[in-house]
Amino acid sequence: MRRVAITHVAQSSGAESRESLMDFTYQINREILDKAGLKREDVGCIIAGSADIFHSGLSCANAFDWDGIGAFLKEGSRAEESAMSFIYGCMRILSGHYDTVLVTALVKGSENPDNDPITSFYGDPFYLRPVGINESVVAAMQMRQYMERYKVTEEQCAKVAVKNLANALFNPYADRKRRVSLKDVMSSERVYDPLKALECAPKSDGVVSVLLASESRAKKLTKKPVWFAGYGCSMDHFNPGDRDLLNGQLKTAAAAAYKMAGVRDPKKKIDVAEVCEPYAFQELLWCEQLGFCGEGGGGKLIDSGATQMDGALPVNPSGGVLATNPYPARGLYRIAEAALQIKGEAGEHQVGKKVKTALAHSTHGFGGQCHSVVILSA
Amino acid sequence: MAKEYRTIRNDVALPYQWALGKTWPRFFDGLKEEKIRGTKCADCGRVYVPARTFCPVCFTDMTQWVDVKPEGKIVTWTLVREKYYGQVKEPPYVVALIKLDGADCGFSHFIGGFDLSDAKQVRQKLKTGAKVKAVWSPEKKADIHDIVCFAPVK
Amino acid sequence: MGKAVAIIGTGQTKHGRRSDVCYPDLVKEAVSAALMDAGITLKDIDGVVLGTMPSMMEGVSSTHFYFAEAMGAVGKPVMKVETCGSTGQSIGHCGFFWVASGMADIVLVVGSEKMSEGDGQATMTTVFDPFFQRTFAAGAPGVFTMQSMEWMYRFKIPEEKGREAAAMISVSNHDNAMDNPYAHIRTRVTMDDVKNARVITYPVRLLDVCPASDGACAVVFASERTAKKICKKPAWIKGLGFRGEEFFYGESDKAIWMSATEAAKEAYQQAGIRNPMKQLDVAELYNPFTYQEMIFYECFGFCPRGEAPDYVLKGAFKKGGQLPCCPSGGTLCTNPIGATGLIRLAEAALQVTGKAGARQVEGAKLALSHAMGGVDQFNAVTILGSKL
Amino acid sequence: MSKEEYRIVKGQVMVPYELALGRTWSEFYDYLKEEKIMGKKCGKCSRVLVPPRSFCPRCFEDMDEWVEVSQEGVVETWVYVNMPFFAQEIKIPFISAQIRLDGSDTGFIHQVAGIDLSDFDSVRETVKLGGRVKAVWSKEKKGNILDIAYFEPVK
Repeated sequence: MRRVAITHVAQSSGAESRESLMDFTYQINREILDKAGLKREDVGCIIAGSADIFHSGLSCANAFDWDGIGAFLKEGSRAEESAMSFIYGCMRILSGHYDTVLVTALVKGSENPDNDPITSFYGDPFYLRPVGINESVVAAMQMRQYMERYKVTEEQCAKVAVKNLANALFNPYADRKRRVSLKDVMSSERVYDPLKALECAPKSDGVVSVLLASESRAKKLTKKPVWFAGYGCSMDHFNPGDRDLLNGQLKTAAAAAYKMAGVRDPKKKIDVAEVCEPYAFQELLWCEQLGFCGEGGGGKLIDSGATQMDGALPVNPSGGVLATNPYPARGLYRIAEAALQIKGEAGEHQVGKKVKTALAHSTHGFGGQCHSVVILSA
Repeated sequence: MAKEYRTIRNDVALPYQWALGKTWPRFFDGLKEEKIRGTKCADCGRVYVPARTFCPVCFTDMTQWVDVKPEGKIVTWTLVREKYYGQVKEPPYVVALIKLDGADCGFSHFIGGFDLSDAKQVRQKLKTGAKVKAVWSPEKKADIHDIVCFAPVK
Repeated sequence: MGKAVAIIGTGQTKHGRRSDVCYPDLVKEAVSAALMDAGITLKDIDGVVLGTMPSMMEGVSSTHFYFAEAMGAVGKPVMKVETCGSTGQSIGHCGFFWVASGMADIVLVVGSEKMSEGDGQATMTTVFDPFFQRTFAAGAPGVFTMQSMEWMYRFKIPEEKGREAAAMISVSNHDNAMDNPYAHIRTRVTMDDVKNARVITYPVRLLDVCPASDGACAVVFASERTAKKICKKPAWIKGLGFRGEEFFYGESDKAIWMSATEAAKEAYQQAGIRNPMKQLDVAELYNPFTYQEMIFYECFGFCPRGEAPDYVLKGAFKKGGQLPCCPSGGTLCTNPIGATGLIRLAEAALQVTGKAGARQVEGAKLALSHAMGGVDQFNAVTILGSKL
Repeated sequence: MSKEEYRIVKGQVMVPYELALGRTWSEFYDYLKEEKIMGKKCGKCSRVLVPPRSFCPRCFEDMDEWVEVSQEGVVETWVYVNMPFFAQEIKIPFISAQIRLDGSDTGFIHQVAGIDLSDFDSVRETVKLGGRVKAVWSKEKKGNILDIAYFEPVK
């Protein structure tokens, strides 16, 4: 099999931008091409990651995206979620048809309504939407089950927000920058009881690009290629009532990714993880399902300090989605951050240990209906 | 202007007419008669509510109709206090997954019929596994709101 | 070119106004048909690709969630790929690359639309930017009329001649649809019917325009090894290309239409096609408007620029002509947008495998399929062949 | 069962967005207020783009040079719109046109008006492909594209 590497990464801040969406996109893709010393013409193919409903009311998102990503008269496509865009980019190179692919995900949350009304449109118009189902509602129901079934405490869930927002202070690209205490989180508004306001991700802007290259090309483009080692994705049932919300498809997605990457013991092998946690407790649940601890062990995991920036298995040193949530782009942000950790270029939020293998995770849909896991290696 | 830089409003408002297909009208007609109808899979034996045309697990057609009880147990719930654009109703309200007696999956609906203004009291009252039963709307339109909500059974 | 990939099965719904089914059930109808055609079950599928028009079309967003079961994707990896009207071809391309990458052996590709549930023209209007152009947008017909007028003016095509040729295209597409059991519009029309039909946007009349359809299509892609093992007559993917132009209408020349020209050029190069008119046996173009079909003939090198009407009037693209186009009745008679480009691909696969029934072009071995999207912004082409 | 008997549910979806214009487009609208149509010129390919961009989509380079283009131009193509659409902004019938303003290298989309639009045949006599049109300004400027009220045929 051919190999694919991430050679370069560029990302915008998650804070509100006053640029038009088109210019906002252009600036990041201009930056990544400059970093790589490439011209637009040199890139084999460009894949966008954007979702119509999160796209400022401009439908057929790729139409508006096309100029800013630099795809005029180029081969290209678009996937609706950015981890999917990344995988599609890898496929294009693995197929042998392309040596370089630019993958760009973009959104301006500041131009969109809140995420809750938007995600309510995931629901069918007959059963789920009319009874107020949206992503936060299902997450809150999932959290209650999680705490009851495994005796994980509200404080343990809240600690995730404390940790990730602290990490975000060292990430120049983070949106929500504010040191919060456990008390702050616990006393923040119970927006979807038991979910509290500081346990829910904000709505951010964000453009992020990664340049992918085949092995021979990557070695010419950079001294530190980050290799794509494994991938898994799995879709769950649509109706939350048809599933066990605590036993979804992340295990399946992770197993596929670990198998492809040859990871037998994720606890030992994974040096750092960027996990998609739009709701604080989800980081704990996802960590269990990624095999970082046993079933129901998420509470103890956060208590142990292992997932702190200087811990044995740092999770979300970037501050994660709780700090920065450019919804359809957040998956590619996780991948980009994981790549930066391997390159040793994460700056102030570079983790203490040496990173050889990193995991990036993305999820979207009610209660994590769809999960993607990507393994990167040095 | 609310923002300190120049913007334009871009409201997307569109009309729809969604087809219910062959299975769902029968389910909604059931609600009109204060019955909750599910379909049973001949292969795996699971009963699904709302009814479906095919089994989501086995991918085979379901033709057998089964009435389930208009009461069941709370699987999980949340008290919604957040306000947002286009919300289905004014907070506070409770959304829950309810396992109806005779069904093999969770059913999403509201829980109500008591004072929701105090979150602490709501938490004391609503426990996972607690029994609830359907409160029917006096006026029926053959849609999901024919059930107003589920109320705790004393 | 890398690993070979084949299409081993296709399935379509009966297209039209399908108020008899809810949206997920419509999708399942196509998926079940494709599985049966390929002789496989859901267990054999390694991944699923879905594409539709934007969420505004039917008012449910991110439908890969809603269709999880209908497309048999539970427990499987999913890709949601969308490029406006060219979605149907783009998801086919994704299916191709997924298998060609070696990360999957069999991939199911699903495209769907249920246009009767939304307002198609209003949805299309939201593709235009709200800064400069939406104010003047008149849905798809407005744009395609502007393009057709520009093209006729550029190449000095007399209005009468253009009208005559466009009418002939409408008549032959409608005739062809009579042979296609899945087609939405199945009525014969005469030249006079077309020429006297109600004006939509002059000179485009009602019978120059596609319908708004409900429908779904599913196509199964497989690796060379598997295709040879389980399929008697696979359709091999010989070449593919996708190109897009600038977003703002008017920035690039739509009478020459670089995206269409370059997408075909790319696909031809991969497929080793130098003389498309001679080498291709059949073409399934994405032709929502009769006049526009002629521009495609020119972009795809079927005839010199400005001469498409002459070729049409000679009958070059009719059934039995030099290069039969849209034997299925085309987009002009069936247009569930998210599925339409994939239907073109499925129809091309049926043609090169001799499975197209009454619409079969005798002995077809090499076929072109195509889709167009955005405000005349995107074009995608896939070439299929009967031989590896 | 006849088709009418199939049940449908009617509904509306309304999603509000608010978009940033960014610097380039804000300035373009400011110029419109002064009754100037400004484009941006690419330093590399020398094309002048109207509406302006902060970057050239083909060369993918920043565009810094503002250039005023003529308020007159040539009709490259047009369409007579006489069918109603949901949420249409302009009352039908209207003419949507692609106009190549003198001094620019792109087609500019706007409307042609200022003539009797009720009779299509007489419209065809007045509005011609390749014909010249010029901008007519709105008295009241709102900072949107209709600050140019319309383009009218040059006699």
